[in-house]
Amino acid sequence: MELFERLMKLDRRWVFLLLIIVCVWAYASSFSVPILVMPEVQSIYDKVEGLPEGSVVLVAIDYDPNNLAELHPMTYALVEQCWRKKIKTIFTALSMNGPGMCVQAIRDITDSVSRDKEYNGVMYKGREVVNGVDYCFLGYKPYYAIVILGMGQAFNQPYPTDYYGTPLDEVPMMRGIINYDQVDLVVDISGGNITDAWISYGQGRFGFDLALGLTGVMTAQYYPYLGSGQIIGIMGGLLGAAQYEKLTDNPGRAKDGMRVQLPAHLVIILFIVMGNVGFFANKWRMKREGRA
Amino acid sequence: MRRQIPFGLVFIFGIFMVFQFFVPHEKSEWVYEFLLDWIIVIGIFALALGIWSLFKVSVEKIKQGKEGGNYSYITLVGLYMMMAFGFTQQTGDGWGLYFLWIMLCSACIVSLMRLRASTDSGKKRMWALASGGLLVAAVLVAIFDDAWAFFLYTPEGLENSMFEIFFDHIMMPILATMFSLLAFYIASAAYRAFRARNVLASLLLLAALLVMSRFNPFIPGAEYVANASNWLMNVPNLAAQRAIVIGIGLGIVGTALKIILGIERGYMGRG
Amino acid sequence: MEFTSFLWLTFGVFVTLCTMSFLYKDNPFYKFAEHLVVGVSAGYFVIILWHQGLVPKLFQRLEDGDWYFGYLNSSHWEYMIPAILGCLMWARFSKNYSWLSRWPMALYIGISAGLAIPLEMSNKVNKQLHAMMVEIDWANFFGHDGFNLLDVTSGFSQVLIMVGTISAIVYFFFSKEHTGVFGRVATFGIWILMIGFGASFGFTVMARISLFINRLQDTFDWGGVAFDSTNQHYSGMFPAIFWALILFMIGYVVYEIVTYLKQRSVTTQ
Amino acid sequence: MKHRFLIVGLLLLFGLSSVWAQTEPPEADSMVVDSTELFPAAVSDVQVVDKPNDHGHAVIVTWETSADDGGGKNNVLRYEIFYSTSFDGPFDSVGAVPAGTGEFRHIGSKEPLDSAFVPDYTDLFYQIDAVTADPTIRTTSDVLGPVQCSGQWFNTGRIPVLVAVLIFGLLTAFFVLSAKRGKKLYVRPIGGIEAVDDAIGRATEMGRPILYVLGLGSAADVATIASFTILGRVAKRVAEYQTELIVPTYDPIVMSVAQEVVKSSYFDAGRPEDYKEDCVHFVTQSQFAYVAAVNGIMLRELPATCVYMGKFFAESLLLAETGSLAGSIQISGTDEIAQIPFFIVACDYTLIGEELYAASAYLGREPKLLGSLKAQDFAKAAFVVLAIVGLLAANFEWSEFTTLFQVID
Repeated sequence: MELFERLMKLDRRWVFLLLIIVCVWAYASSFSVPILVMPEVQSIYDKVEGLPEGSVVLVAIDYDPNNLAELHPMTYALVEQCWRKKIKTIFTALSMNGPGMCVQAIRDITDSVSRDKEYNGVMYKGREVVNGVDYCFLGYKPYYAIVILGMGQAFNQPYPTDYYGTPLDEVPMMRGIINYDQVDLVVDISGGNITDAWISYGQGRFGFDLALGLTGVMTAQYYPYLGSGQIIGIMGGLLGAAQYEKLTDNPGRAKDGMRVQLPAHLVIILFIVMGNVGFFANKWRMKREGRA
Repeated sequence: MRRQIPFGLVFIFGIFMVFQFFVPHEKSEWVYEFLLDWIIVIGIFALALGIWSLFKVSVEKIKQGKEGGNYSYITLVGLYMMMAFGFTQQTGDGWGLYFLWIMLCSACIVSLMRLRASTDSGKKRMWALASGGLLVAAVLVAIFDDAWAFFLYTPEGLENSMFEIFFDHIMMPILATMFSLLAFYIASAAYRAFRARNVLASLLLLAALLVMSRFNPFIPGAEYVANASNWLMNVPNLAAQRAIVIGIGLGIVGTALKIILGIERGYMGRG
Repeated sequence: MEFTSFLWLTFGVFVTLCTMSFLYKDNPFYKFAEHLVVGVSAGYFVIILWHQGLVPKLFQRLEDGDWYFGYLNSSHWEYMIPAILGCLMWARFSKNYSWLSRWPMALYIGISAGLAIPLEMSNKVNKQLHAMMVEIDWANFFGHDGFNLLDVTSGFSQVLIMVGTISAIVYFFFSKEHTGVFGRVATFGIWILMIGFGASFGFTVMARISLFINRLQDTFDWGGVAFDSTNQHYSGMFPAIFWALILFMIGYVVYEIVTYLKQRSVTTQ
Repeated sequence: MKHRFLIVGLLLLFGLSSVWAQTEPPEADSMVVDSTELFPAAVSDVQVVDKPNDHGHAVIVTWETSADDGGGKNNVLRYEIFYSTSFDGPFDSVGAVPAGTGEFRHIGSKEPLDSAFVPDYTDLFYQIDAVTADPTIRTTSDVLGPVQCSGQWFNTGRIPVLVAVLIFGLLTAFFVLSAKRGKKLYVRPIGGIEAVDDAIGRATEMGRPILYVLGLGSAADVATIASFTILGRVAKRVAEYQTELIVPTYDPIVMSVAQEVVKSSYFDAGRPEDYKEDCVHFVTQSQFAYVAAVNGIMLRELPATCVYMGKFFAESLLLAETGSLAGSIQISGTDEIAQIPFFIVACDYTLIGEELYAASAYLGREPKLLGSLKAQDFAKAAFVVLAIVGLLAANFEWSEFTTLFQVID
């Protein structure tokens, strides 16, 4: 019986100690946690996975450094999946600090794709990703709503040149790609209200397939669009990013984060359960003693 | 009189601000912006009172010989250094006697604190002499050293490399770590308080448990749990928040009305 | 990375650990970090408020005037008023005139109370009232695809939000005891409140743990720098300092354990 | 006769030539159409009005979208809006809106030196271009205007707020006056408020201090002002019991006001000699540095009671958990919704949202202060009734009713 009382009145420093140990251990080790994939993330993956070689995906990098922790992993997993499958990508950045994020992502992913790697049991040879052939980065332009609409007419209308200054007509991969009609999927990875413009001006007017990657706090308010079919999927926060990393079999920072999050949550739940077990056992004993 | 004039001011300016909200005209807007500037300026002038209070309390701790009173030196030297960095910047490539100056001033601050904290007159005299001497030395260094200069009205000091280092490597790590202690406190609070004592506590507990398990793949019906937690955040949580917001809004308006009309006077001293 | 930068980085890790030690108990290291950060942050805000508040709001406005005219020849002479009011705050330094400081305080409170009334009424009452007048989605009352009560946009959820809000408002009534039907509605209201609070508590856990992960990341990065031999300024001092801090930490932990064991043996005797 | 043939021949020739001319122009025409086809139809029905309910310097331009926007040639991409202070120009571009939009708000700067300055009481002229994917292919509308913009003295969009404030103010005044006349106002007991007095008593018994935290709000936050009243009450009891009071503050103005409040409470309790100014002191204006200091105070002074009233942010849980570690009874109240769950979990008593304001009225122990509580109850009842009626109105498509409550900024 003393045990149950102890369960109830444990010094909180044991909670701290266990939590620290679990977090540091989970952070430093390299095991992977099972991640439950939600249908709204699976649908994005299925869409990309179903695209044939040479298809075009537009990735809109609309976030800045303060949302990097949650959103960068989504970009990394998604773009790497595309490039491994030789799907061409067009990048846009409609938030002020987006280009920096995009350049960093392109550099890192190019580096990663140049090595041989196995995903989901399929071996991919490392290859050189070439600017202008495998991807085209259009850069930043202000007035995002107008840019989104403009690209519906022709990409070279808002963007006469790409980010590096090459006229768009001279970029090899943009030959034959005029507007959204030639794009198979648009993924908006965003930490702000540019998402609304992609939904209403972009998807609403041109009817392309749109998927969203959002920060954790934003996620809840975009579920209605999923219900109405305006978007094909949502990746929400670190959780969504980790799910996508799991689907693409490309563990990155989000899975690292979840590796800490899950055991930490479990520790907290464990302590709550312990406290309640102690509480009920104690109550039961008191009742019994009171009767006796 | 001493009490009536302040209440009169509260009434006049309060009423003006209430009606200003409905008058979009440029003139009313100008007064509005001007009054907001008053608030900012008054607040910054009052900061001198705050710093004085911090100084007094720190010295008091040393004077009383309280355990850990000596840590107060760290506080005041840290405060002084940050302010000194923020008002100075190097003018050439080198720093000259800058660090000597900082040290002299810090020593001066310490001896000033000792001066206020000591009680017997012999020691008082000694510390007064010491702080006076250090002050003179510091002023001399400041006058004759050309490697750096004071910038009171232009923000060069914000780019002082020492100012940045103190911010990046002292302030930020401690503040961020303080914030991150929440990870542990949220766990211990949950452990301590989430007991199913009664219906209300059980509801709190169950809702929290459900939301915390929203990405836990080990429990049965994991997908259902994820949907349910999404629903909890969007339906009951929204209802609760909306009800509280409305109550708070009316509470604020009611309290503010009482303040303006002079019914509520508890915030103003007497005598 | 240069050696001095690494030293500062190490100092950052050191104060991180000092602050962390508060989890165990109040100790000299925490006191050091606490007193340091109080001073440094107070100084930081003095500087920020000076350069970004006082200078643009007051000095720059008055700079075209002359101090010996009391700045009355400045084009913004009216800014002498807040300056004078600010100086009145300093009357608090004196015992006899401290009542003068009530004038600026009264202005401060009067202006902000007046500001709050229409603004809060508009944002927290009028707009919420209008937001509650929604058209309920009767066609999809039980969810959009078949029977699914957990659909956030279903008519059922909309009705529940409405009912929940109203019963929670009823809970906050001060004029009536919570009895009878009124009491039952209020009870439902507090249920909704508690579920909402529980959910938002549970939702926050993840963000808070992320904060700790960030601190871990910084500490591990510091370790990385200490052993990064590709660094052009790298020298044997880097790992030496790393190990010095680690050993110091371990030493302190051992010291704490020993004192704890000693104390325990004293109390058990 | 000869001439007749000639005339007929000429006529024939003329006729033929006209036929030939008629067949020829279609070709030329089709070429012209080819290039005019690129040009979209101009916008129609343009109207320019001064933007209502503002400080001036703004104009609203509305138009019927071009026939080639969303129909016809469907080649309009955006509309670009130009303005000038004279009919003949030159016209400056002031912005663009995506196709499908029929309104542009030209909101200028009020600073005369700003490049975006739009003068009041001056004739302004506007032009709208329907622009296609190729920016050189665009159709300009006629020059519109003149229009003059000016500031208004009343914002009609905010009438619902004015009505609400006036009604609420009258209700408050009515209840305060009736309380003054001696009418008893019933207010049900509120858990956390009752606890305050007990907690002070406990601190006295234990000989330990009371810690009062006013939160991170400035004196401009009504929550902080409400907290001052509660502080006054607490300080008075503290003075009566001769317990120690510690009030670390975050804001210098809050510190000054709190010093006045505590001082006058000691006067009221008849113990002005016990008042020490330093019991209310300033710490720092940095959120977590403040928390670090207050946490230190808690573990060193071990207060018997911690009271948290005012505005709190992420530090709420840090304070409350350390307080419980120090073994204090904790009473909290905040109007910061996101922090209420943490206080509920970690404190012994929590005033939820508006209960904080109720507490300041309730603890003042003056009947007239309770008047505003009654007014709040009436307003809440009205709110519930209006919300239900409004919901029904919205569902039975009685939009006149719901728009009555709409606030337009």
